[in-house]
Amino acid sequence: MPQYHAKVFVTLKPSILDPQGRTVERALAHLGHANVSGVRVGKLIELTLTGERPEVEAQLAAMTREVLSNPIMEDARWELEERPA
Amino acid sequence: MPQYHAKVFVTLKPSILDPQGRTVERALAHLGHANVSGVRVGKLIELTLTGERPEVEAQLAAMTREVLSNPIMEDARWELEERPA
Amino acid sequence: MNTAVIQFPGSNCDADALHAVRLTLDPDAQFVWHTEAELPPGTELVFLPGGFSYGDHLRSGAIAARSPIMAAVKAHAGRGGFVLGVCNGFQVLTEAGLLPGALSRNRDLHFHCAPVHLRVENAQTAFTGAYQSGQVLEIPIAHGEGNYYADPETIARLEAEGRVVFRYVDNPNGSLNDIAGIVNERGNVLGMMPHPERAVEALLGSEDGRGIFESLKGALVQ
Amino acid sequence: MTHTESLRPQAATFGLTTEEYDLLVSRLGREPNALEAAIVGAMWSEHCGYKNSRPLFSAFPTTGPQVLQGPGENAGVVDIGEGWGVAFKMESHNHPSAVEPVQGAATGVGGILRDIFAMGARPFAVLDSLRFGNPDSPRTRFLLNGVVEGISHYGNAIGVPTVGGEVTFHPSYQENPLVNVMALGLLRHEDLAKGTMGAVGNQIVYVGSKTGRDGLGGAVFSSADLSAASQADRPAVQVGDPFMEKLLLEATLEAIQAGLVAGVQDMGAAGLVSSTCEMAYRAGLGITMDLDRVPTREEGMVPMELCLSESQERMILVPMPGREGELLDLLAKWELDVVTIGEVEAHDRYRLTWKGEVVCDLPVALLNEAPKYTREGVESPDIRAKRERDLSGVPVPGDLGAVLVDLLSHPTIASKRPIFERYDHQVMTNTVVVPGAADAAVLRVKGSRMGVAATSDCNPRFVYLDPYTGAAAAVAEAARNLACVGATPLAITDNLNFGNPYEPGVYYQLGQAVAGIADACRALNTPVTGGNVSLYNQYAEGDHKVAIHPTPTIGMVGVLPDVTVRATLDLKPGPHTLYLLGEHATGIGASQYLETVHGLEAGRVPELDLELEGRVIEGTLALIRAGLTTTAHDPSEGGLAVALAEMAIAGGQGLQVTLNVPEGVRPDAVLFGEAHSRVIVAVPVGHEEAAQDLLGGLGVPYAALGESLPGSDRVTIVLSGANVQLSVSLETLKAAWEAPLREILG
Ligand SMILES: Nc1ncnc2c1ncn2[C@@H]1O[C@H](COP(=O)(O)OP(=O)(O)O)[C@@H](O)[C@H]1O
Ligand SMILES: [Mg+2]
Repeated sequence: MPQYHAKVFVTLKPSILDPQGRTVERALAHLGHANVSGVRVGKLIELTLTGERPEVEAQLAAMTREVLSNPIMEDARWELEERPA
Repeated sequence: MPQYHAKVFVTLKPSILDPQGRTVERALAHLGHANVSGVRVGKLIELTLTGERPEVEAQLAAMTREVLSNPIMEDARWELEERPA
Repeated sequence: MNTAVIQFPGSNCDADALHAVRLTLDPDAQFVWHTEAELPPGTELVFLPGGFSYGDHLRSGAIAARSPIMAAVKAHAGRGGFVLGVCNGFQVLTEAGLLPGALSRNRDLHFHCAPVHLRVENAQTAFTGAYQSGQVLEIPIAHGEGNYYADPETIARLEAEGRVVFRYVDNPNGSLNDIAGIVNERGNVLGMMPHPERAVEALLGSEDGRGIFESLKGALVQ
Repeated sequence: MTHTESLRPQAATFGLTTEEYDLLVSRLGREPNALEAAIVGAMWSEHCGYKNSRPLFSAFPTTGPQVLQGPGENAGVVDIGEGWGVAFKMESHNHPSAVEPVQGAATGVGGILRDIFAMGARPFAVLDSLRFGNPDSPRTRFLLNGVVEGISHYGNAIGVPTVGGEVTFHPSYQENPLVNVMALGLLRHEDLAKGTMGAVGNQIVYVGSKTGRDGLGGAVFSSADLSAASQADRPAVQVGDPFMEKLLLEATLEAIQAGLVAGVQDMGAAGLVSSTCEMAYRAGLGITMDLDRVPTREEGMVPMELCLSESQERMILVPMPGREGELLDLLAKWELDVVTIGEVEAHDRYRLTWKGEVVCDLPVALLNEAPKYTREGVESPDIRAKRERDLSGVPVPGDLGAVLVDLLSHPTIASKRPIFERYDHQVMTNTVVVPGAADAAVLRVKGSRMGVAATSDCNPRFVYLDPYTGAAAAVAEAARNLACVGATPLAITDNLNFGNPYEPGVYYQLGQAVAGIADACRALNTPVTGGNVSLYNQYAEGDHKVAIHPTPTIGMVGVLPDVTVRATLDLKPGPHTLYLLGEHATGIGASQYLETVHGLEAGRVPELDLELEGRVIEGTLALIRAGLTTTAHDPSEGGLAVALAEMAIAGGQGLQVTLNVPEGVRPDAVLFGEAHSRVIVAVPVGHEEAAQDLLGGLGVPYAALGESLPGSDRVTIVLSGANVQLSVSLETLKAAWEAPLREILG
């Protein structure tokens, strides 16, 4: 069966304060990177799925929505790529 | 001055244990996603930089190495994209 | 009141919860393992304790909320049975959809363990009948992700319906409207970040958490 | 097995000197292969083999009616009564924390907790003793924040409260921070487990996480100087997983309590090899293990990696014969990787097979009997000169109130709340005395009236200027801190953090410190039940070696017969008379005051009279147990004035005392000198006579100092005879004391 490599990107919704991003931004400013703004910290989840493309896509969508992200606060998108066996 | 939107992807080096990934993988298996393997959890850091491309690129490379990732344990790569003002 | 304390593999306040419940409310309270599909017959109160229920690396409570026992807990709540979620238990309740909103990282990104002051905002619930409205309690917190968030409509509704049960006097984590604990619409599910089970014995510094268990003693499953 | 090619030229890569290599060949009667040489190198490293320190340890008292388990096992165990025992041990994670503070400190917590539950004890408290360099430097901020995050991450997640510790700052730790973690566990006597292979025919079971390449060579790494070169070729960092550890903890304790386990040990430094060969040695038997069965996380791992990997959260269990199936079923329920990897046999060899071939065949004894070195110790003339320095020319500052404020705001003295608030110190609902409230933490034992108290202490400046007295003083301070909460001191564990023992100056410090600990433990009836050694804590700056201040951290455990009868350091409501038990300080030598205010690290360490110490401890306990005081605090860094200020701040009320300055004594010595064997207590007004009778009867020297002032917000100290008075508002003192660590931690 084919294998797929998936990347799921989970980011906080724009309306939600991101204390981690703010901390990084402050640290960067301290180090002289004054031209940096809008820092946001999200998650990158990588995983491998075995199966046929349509099923795998549906599964990934469901997993992302139900487990890998919390739709109340987070946005998520994903990429899927077939993996050479 | 032009603005650039950067995405920095930080992932644990392959030989480093990833407890988060391991837990997520187990949990997914419990939830019936038995065809999922190799789960790794990394970071996605988004930020905006103002400046000319060559300087911004050099700065981003330095920031990534020195602040945004810990080269002892993590690999990092980045993408830069000019942002319509 | 027949009480079941749910145990996830990474629960770490499970024994504390059982100890406090046995002391105040139900000498026969029992643990129930997360892989069980049913609660013990006759269960009146389900206690979801604090801890790091399932490793919780991804998001607090996310994985526990999808464990087999949670289906039974939802059914129990649907029948009007009492559910008390403390700290990680609160996070599990929001992840499971039994309470609205979400808990994110503390504003300063740090874990905080300290006694805090809580104001009882609604003394009319089954969990707070033993308190006076406006009473200030001292109960410890111990969490890194207790920053309560919900969209503005949800917050407005919680406020309008008196469902904000406990409010911090000095907000330690950035929670919207200083929210420390909320109930569901029906009033039978309470989630709170502070740990009442750590405040039931004078030896440990405060007995202010006892009221929650004493309130439940008098309450009847609706 | 034969192997002919000599690896002598590469001896150093295995962590062996050429002399040690030759010794190995002669003991073995042949050349070792590379795997064998690496295994021997790891087992003979300081970390596993204690080759430079063990010969000194014979001085330690290790027995007593309270000792259930002395040194030699994963942790010591003391009897606290009613069938309960407390397992406790301290361990360092200095080098890993210097490289990656978060994971270094986190895995330090994980490692010491495994030592505790391997004894069959449920971990119930952690203490952390931390030393950092210059508080203003970015590196210190980075390390301190990382270490605190690592400890809180691991301890909070697994649900063991972090209830105490110390944090001090001194430039000697700039490159080599110290992270010493102590853990305590509670057990019923009958559940005491041992790290043994048991008997011939027993199975050897691997349980826990899979083995990866992480921390490879950690044992060798932590025994080598940190140099610029080793910074570059860093070994992979070990990452801890508290969730896995929690499963391992519950599974191990359940198995021990069900009587399914004949022997158990965690895999710590030098991983699989050190745990299994120590267990074989204790049983006096040989073993054979099949490396192909070791669960691996990565492809293509070779025997050297399988043997020496320091992947975390792994244990070796030896099932009770005939109950293997039950044990495997129990472990499977916890979803742990479980594999039988070998068997105990009737010979004396440590045999490993891989792909059907024997790849290691060494005598078990050879591995466990590292060569022992007794070196020549010589005191550094520089340090002697500092100690002998004449301090009579040091001026007495005009504004002693300002000095008090200055001292309170030194990060070593300042409030540690910003740190311990990040630790869950209440989980398990046993913490009766929380961090910051007293000189030691107190935990109740559910189901009994008893309490357990614990503390960790060391004043490295004392040890630096006078290693014998300084180390003895660390033991004395620990015992006194326990007495200040109402606990009878029982036993210690030590963590000896030093520089390179091959340097005569360092070896001198080590030898003197061990002798000081031994004598103090004998005098105070607190035997040594275990310990840990961390050497080579030094850094090369050009040709110049910068060693840390010698730091023998003492972890001590005590028992309160009745946990409701105890004391804390805060002044209580209502008027009280303040007493000092012991004698006033007469000098400023070796004090924090001398360093902070006058920039001098010099002078004689105050003399330690262990007999007087014993009486002060006895007097303190007698007052607390007679109900004559619920307040006790011992002056340490910053002396009497700082101790009084801390009591006032904690109680939220003022005080006024009058100190008699004896002829020829400097007023700043009485205020800020750091004499040992002193405790301040507060006796409710009206009970003075009873208190004085009690102290007099025990022969404890004491002086009435003055009174607490419940309504007042000032701390006033009058020095009679010197015509000096200082009076500072509580608000000023509090602000100075609370700010520094908040700033450093950001
Ligand atoms: N790293 C730490 N972790 C937890 N508690 C700490 C830490 N450092 C200090 N504390 C607590 O802060 C209080 C004051 O510590 P310290 O100034 O070292 O006291 P002392 O000089 O009496 O030993 C104690 O209760 C101690 O346990
Ligand atoms: Mg003290």
